[in-house]
Amino acid sequence: MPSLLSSLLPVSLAHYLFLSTSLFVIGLIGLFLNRRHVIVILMSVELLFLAASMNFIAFSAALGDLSGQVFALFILATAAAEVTIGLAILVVYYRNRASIAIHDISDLKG
Amino acid sequence: MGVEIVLATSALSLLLIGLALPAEIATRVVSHTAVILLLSMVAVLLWAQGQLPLTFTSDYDELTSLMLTKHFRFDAFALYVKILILFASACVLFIGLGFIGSEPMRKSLYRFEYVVIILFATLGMCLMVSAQSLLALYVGLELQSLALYIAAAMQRDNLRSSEAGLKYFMLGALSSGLLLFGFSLLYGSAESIEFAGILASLQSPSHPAPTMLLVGMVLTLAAIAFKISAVPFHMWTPDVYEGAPSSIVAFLATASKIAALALLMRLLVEAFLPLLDDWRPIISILAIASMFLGALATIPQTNIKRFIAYSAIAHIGIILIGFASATPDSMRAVLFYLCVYMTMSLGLFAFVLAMRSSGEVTERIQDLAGLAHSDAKAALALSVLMFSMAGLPPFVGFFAKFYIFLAALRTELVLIAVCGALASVISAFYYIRIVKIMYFDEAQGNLVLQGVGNRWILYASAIAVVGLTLAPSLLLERGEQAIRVLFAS
Amino acid sequence: MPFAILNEFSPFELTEGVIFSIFATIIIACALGVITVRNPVYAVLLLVIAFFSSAALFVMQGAEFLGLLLVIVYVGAIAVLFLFVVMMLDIRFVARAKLQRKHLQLALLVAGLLLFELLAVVIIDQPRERADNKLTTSASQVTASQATANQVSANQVSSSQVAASQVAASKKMIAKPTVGLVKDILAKKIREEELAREEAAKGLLDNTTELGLLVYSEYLVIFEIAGLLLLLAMLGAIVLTHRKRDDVLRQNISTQHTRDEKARLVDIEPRSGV
Amino acid sequence: MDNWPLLSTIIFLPLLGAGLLTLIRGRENDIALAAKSTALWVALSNFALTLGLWYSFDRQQEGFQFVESKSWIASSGISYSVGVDGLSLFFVVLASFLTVLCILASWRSITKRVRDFMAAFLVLESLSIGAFLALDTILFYLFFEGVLLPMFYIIGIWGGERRIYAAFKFFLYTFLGSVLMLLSIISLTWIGGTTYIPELMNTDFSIGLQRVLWLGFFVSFAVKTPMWPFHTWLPDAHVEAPTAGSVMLAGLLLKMGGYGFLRFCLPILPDASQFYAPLVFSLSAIAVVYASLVALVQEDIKKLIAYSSVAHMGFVTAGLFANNATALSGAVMQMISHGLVSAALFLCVGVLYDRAKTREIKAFRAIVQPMPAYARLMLVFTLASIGLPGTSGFIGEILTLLGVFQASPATAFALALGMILGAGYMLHLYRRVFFGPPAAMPDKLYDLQTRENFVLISLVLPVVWIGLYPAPLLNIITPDILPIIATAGH
Amino acid sequence: MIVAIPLLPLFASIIVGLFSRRMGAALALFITCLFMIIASILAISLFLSVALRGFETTITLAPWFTVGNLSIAWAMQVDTLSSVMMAIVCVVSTLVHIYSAGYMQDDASLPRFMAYLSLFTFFMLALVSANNLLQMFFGWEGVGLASYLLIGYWHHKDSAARAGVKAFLVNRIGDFGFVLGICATYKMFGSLNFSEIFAMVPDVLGEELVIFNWRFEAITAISLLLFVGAMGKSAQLGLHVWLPDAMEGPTPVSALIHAATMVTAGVFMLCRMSGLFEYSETALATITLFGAATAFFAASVAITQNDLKRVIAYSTCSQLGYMVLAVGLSAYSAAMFHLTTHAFFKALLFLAAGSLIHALSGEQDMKRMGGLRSMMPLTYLLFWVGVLSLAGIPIFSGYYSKDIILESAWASHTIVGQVAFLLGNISVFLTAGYATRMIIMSFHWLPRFEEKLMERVHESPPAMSIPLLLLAIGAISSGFLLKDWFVGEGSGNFWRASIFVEDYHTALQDAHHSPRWVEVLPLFLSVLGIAAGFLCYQIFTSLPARLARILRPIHQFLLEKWYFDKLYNLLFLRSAFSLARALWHGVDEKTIDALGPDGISTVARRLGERLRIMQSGYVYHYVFAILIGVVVFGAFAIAQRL
Repeated sequence: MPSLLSSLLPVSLAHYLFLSTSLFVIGLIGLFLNRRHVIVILMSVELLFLAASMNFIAFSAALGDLSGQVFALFILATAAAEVTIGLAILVVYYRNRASIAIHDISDLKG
Repeated sequence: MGVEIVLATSALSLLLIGLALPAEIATRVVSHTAVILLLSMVAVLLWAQGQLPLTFTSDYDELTSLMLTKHFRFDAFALYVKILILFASACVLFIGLGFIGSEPMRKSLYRFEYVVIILFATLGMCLMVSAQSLLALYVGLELQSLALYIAAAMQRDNLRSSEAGLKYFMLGALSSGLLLFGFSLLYGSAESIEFAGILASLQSPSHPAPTMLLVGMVLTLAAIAFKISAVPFHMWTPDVYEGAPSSIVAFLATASKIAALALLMRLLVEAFLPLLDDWRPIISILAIASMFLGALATIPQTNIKRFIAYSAIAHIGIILIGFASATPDSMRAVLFYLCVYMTMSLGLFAFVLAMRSSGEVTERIQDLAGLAHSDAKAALALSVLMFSMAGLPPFVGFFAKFYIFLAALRTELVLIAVCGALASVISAFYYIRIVKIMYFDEAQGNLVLQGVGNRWILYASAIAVVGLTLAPSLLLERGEQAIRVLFAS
Repeated sequence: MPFAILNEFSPFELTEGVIFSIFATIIIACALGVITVRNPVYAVLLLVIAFFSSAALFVMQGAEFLGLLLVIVYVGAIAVLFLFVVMMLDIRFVARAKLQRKHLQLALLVAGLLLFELLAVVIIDQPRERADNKLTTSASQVTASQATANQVSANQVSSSQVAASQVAASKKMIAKPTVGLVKDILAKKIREEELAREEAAKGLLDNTTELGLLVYSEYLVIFEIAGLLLLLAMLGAIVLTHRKRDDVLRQNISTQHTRDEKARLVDIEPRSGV
Repeated sequence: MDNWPLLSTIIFLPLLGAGLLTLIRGRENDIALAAKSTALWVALSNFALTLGLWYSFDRQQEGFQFVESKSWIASSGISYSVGVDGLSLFFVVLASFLTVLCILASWRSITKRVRDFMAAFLVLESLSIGAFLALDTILFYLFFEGVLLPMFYIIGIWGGERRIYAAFKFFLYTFLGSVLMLLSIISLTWIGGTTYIPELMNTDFSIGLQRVLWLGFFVSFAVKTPMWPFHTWLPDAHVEAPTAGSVMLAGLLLKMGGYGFLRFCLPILPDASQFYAPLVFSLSAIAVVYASLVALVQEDIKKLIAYSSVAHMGFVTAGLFANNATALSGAVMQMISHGLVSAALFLCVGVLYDRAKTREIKAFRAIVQPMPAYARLMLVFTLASIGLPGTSGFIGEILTLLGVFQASPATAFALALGMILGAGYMLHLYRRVFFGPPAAMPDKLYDLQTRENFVLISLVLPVVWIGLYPAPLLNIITPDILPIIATAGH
Repeated sequence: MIVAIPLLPLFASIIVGLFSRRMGAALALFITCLFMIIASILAISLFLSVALRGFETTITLAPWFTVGNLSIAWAMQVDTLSSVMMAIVCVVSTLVHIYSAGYMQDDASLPRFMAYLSLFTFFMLALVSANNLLQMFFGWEGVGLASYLLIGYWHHKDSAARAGVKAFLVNRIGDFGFVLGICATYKMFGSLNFSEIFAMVPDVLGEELVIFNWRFEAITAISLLLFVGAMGKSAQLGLHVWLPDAMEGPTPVSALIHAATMVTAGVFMLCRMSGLFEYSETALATITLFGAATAFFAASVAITQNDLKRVIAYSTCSQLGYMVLAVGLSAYSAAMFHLTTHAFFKALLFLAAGSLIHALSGEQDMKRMGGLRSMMPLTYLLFWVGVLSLAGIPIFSGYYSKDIILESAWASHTIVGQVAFLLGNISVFLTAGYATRMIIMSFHWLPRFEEKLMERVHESPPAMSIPLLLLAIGAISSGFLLKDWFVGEGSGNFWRASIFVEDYHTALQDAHHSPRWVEVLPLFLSVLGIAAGFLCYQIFTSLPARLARILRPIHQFLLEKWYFDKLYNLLFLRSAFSLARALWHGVDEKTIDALGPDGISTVARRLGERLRIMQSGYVYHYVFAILIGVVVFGAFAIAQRL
């Protein structure tokens, strides 16, 4: 217990890296493992972006250089743009296919 | 910086003009102005290339010049690639107009936003190419990708187009997620988001590059490999190429690929050159895998667009050989290859976009049967393109491959060169199979080429392919300056 | 006495560690929840919680502007957008397709490998990391007892050093006489900028103003491009999804204004209709 | 008129002719006739030019003559340089001569798309002549590869039933070989520093490097010659190609393989050629015996002659690597004589095919009754193919045998054995087709027309003339062989 | 003038050959016979000037080609050997030309036949007068070609066409040895001209020749190779199978080519190359053995044959055996002497048989002849001259030339010589036997052919009987006339340099004073043979049938020509064809094509198909691929660092 605790404190860069990496991996698994519908994919993409920006903030704090935070800011902006486009395409796809289950998206193959 | 500013303002103003004009003539007007604008920019840049070296004398005050030079570099290399991109998008718009006007596409595609989106994509590419920092690169890449996601799904009433758009979006988002995470690791270990900063941290003799930087680099390479559709990140290409509207596919296959490759070149040379023996094996594996998978998977294809997708993967394999040898003349060979590949693809797409069998837009290769009887000139032009794509000597495609192999052999990468040679034999098979269908088979369908513009582009590219063998030097010199600047930094 | 070690660390670090671990667990749990829960609405809600806690972490690290931005933009806009789409597309609760055992194992294996690789970055570099931290960054890293405030200031110090050196670099460029009206307005603005920079250099400004300073000086061009990006997103959404529904009565403001009242007056006998 | 670029005109005149053909307008059969006559005129003038070249070729001067050199891609030092010497002169003359004959031979047998056919032939001629005259490795590769295209079209469009399979097999087989050669050429030019062949000839490369480069060249030229294991494309290509196509295939394309050995492997990589000589000897020995045996049991005349070509080229490859003057000049003579003789044999088969629309030996018997003149000419060519003294075949074979015996008697034995088997299958063929009790042959077997007669007699004359008096050819070839022997000797 | 000798027949053949269609038979006959008569007059005068005045010269007509150190020219070497041969060839050829006028006058394409005859004569003269091995080889193959054309002249007869091909191929096997011999000489001596070769022989004596890494003594190897060539041409044992089948051709052809000239070319070459053969004992021994064996074999087979021309053919083969035997014993002049006499009486026999067959309008089987003694007395008488000369009865030429060979066999005092002497004498007996059997079966007894042929049987016309008479005179007189020149005391200065005999090979000189019984034995045996012939076929006609039944295996063995034909068919023809089919289908299609082009293309096609299916269309497969890519490359990068 004490060694665990001592490793917990103080909160250094490594902790944040652990967190963001695990978030990143969870996002990837979300993309890959689910068999349900596309929304989950969009959300896991959001998780990826979140992990990346968290990583940037952690490094920016560790290095004391603001450009990391600026980068995180722009990630936020592009993520927003990306989600709108994603959802727009999803809506169009839904109108054509009336279902967004992953399993149905396989017309184009071979 | 001029190009980007002009592009941005013109895109926005065209958007407004499109809204103002009545619907029927809006698209045609917007599209023609866009084409003229792009071509004039290409002319200016070509003239400017003559005036090099382009010293950026800052007649602005120091703050704005700081603003501009911190994240972007407008050197000869960026200029060379921009000329290609602008020319490609101009041609795509020109040959695409007829296509989006024809029947099934007219309802959803024939609108002025189509042109604006393509302009936005071109702007993204120009930014991407002249980026000097990770952030600029990312934003440019995102701008271009988003525009292309929209364009891919633009044919709203067609299920295949929306499925292509959806797939492209999902995988594109994943790749930009990878890219971002890679950039964060790069930033973390190199303490700076400029390529120069990364290079400086790598050159500092204190310790070998931290693994964080390596993994960051790997993730970035993976993302860019996705963009240029190298194996194993290529899976999206065949589906998107088949699903998306053909004019957009033309844009994807030429301009976007050139921009992504230029980006990879700048990244590898300006940022990661000291890590050469780390990324060379990765690029070589990518190259060999792409060559063979691309070549083999093209054989059973029956849809012309899917055929182009897989053969593009094979070409990427060959181009990556140039990257693997990573010497100034190999990069010059890559630039030359890009230029030649662009002309050939534009000619090919001009043909594909104009393919109509009994009025209907068709993508079946078998419809080409007996074209030599019905339309001898077009058949001849297409077979010239096919032979040049296969790399047969009397055409410029051969010289492109020749320089790549020359560079590879000069850096003792004999294995890859041999693989390249074998893959180009396999690829020769399906290229001449198309010639066989045109010349040897009896005519079944009544294939007709619609649109005079497309026919002119087809002939122009065929003549260019033949003409360039006589004087490839005029392309090579221009490439020379671009590379010297790139490696100088 | 398990808690004996507690007194080694200053109370401040203690609280920081506790807060971090709380939020970290929340984020991981919510993330896992997002990808596993069946009902999409729950997934969106879990996503929102994850964003909230990561915003908190951001603030803890001194990037409070971004933290708040995260809350507003992500939670406010994007999560709502998700909910909106989820509702609109009335997604039936498709039973999760039974995952074959083989697929699951394969996926977990790949995920584990990937996790290990990315974490390896931290493990392998850890010793070197600590070593060169000592060398490069300022003393603040060493004494664990520094308060968050001065950690923030540490950021400013180093960033201001960076900013200062850039300004100095730009000074070397020959300041040509500005030509024309636009130029001297700009010149005035630049003098204000220099004033702001001196304060930033002294590390007095808070995170938001510092960020603002930086964004509007070095990253201005990228900022505009981001603007274009959002415009493009909007354009895309319209192009893809907008449908002209003619069964809906629409206001046409311009015709409304230009209507001249006189021509419209019609006197109607009762019960006779026009 | 020494400043007139004679060689470039010889190369590009047919190309110009082909271009001219596309301008012809008018009704279907007018175009056909106009195309045929223009093609014939272009070919004849080109043939005259090559004769002029031969006439003004001065024997004393060693090395390359009529050299023209213009820089083409300055940055990588590639130049358009062409030149002729004793070795390549006769192949050029052969090329233009055979083109004239092909155009005449396919005057009536080709009916569909005549204009494209003539254009393809003129392009084929110009590319093959270019290959023989190129002095720049890249230019050589350009022409060497370029020849594949017109041939692919010729086999593919005007060929027999399995023409597509044969066209593909021919194209890809040769392309694979020559792509590996490209790699060797690239490393050769890069290490040697120049792409100009004469300079490459006197730069010496390390033994290890030579052996690797040599293999690249060997694969390509072995496929093209064809040497034993790489020969399976030849019978298919010949059976499916139209008559004129087989003539050009046998007359020209096979010579490029041998010429390639002569121009690249022997002078530039002499030690490697010495090192691999035993390998080439054994392959040639197998080729001669194997091909002659297989030819014995063929049912299709054209396939039989195709296998006989493999046997004859076995002589050539053995001669080339025997590294003495007699063998090398014998090999060159054998190539020239094989060019003439197999072209004649294919024309004869074409004559039969035009009449009876089949090439099965079983279908013909006692042809000598209805077609005595044809029987006589065919007899001369059969004897030339066997290498009977007094015909060009003999000169090639005896010189090669004399030379090869000095290098390796064992191979000479196999080659001599090939002479017996050669006589075996050719006379076996001749007897089954021409002799035997008179059968009720289809009446359409009328004797030779004036045009066919002219074509075949214009082939008989050189065959017999070279047989009786080869000195004018040998006096030109031998001086240029001595340097090759010299480089190998030191 | 000398050059005209070979060129005259060439011009005749070209003129007649080119215009054979438009020219009538008479004109063709006239031109060819006239040219041949002039040529033979010139040849005889040349022979006389060479023999009497010792005239010798070498005329080079035109250079053929020069490559490196090898320079070959068209030339005529005139010395005793070549002039003798030229004389024989011209004389016999002229007579055959004249004879053909009568024999072939009802043949449709006579001009073609005459052209071929003249062409043959030209090639023979070119061969004989060559001063280098290559021109000799030119004549050698030319003669082979002419014999192929003439044997297969009646190409509507399938057996004739096949016989022509067979003749050419077996000759070609002989040429295989000859060519390799030429190559070996070129390798050893650096030149192919006889004068240079014979000059350099002493300093090449010890040299070795390595073939298939076996070491051979150079001179022996060359001699044996050249001898293989001679075997092929002179139908020695092993390569003789073509001679009997060559009888398919018209009889004048058999007379000219398969009796007098072509078959003797081999013997001529051996004599010409005596300068080389003398230095190799083993070669001479083998030659003797082969000669003796051939003589015995041919004689034994001839007894059982029923076809008139085949009997004569085998007798030629046997006499050739004698000549080769003589060469083996380095009694070259004896061989030449027998060659000359044999030319006369064998041509006589053939032409007589020809007029017989002509009279019976094509009937060649002796069993269906008989009783012609009274109908064709002149032919019967001339036939006897031939038979007696063949059997070697004193005043006839055969006796002188054959006896000197047997005596030199005895005088050589070597084991090989003794064996040759023994076999030679047995063959003398057999020869006499089959000769008499032949004459009796065809002329004596009662006519066994159909009636309707009876009235058409008539004495041959003058065009045919005049040559017969001339040949008969030659057959009788050539013996004692030429004895002194060829083998007598005068032979030294007669042959001068054209034949080289090692001084320790004294077989020929000792032959003159060999013991009495050795000279008498052959005469005794031939008389005995003739008596046996009469006994078996004239008096006790049933005896041969009973003998055949008692010695059934031997008789069958001889009837089947020692099973050579069956053996060759099985050993070479069948195996060659089956091997060829195996190679074609087995190797070409099944292995090379299957592994090579077709194999690779099917593999590529299958791979392509499998890759196409991998593109499943499901997004999670794509994501999985990307993950795999990232993981692999990540591991790769990290591995570098560990």
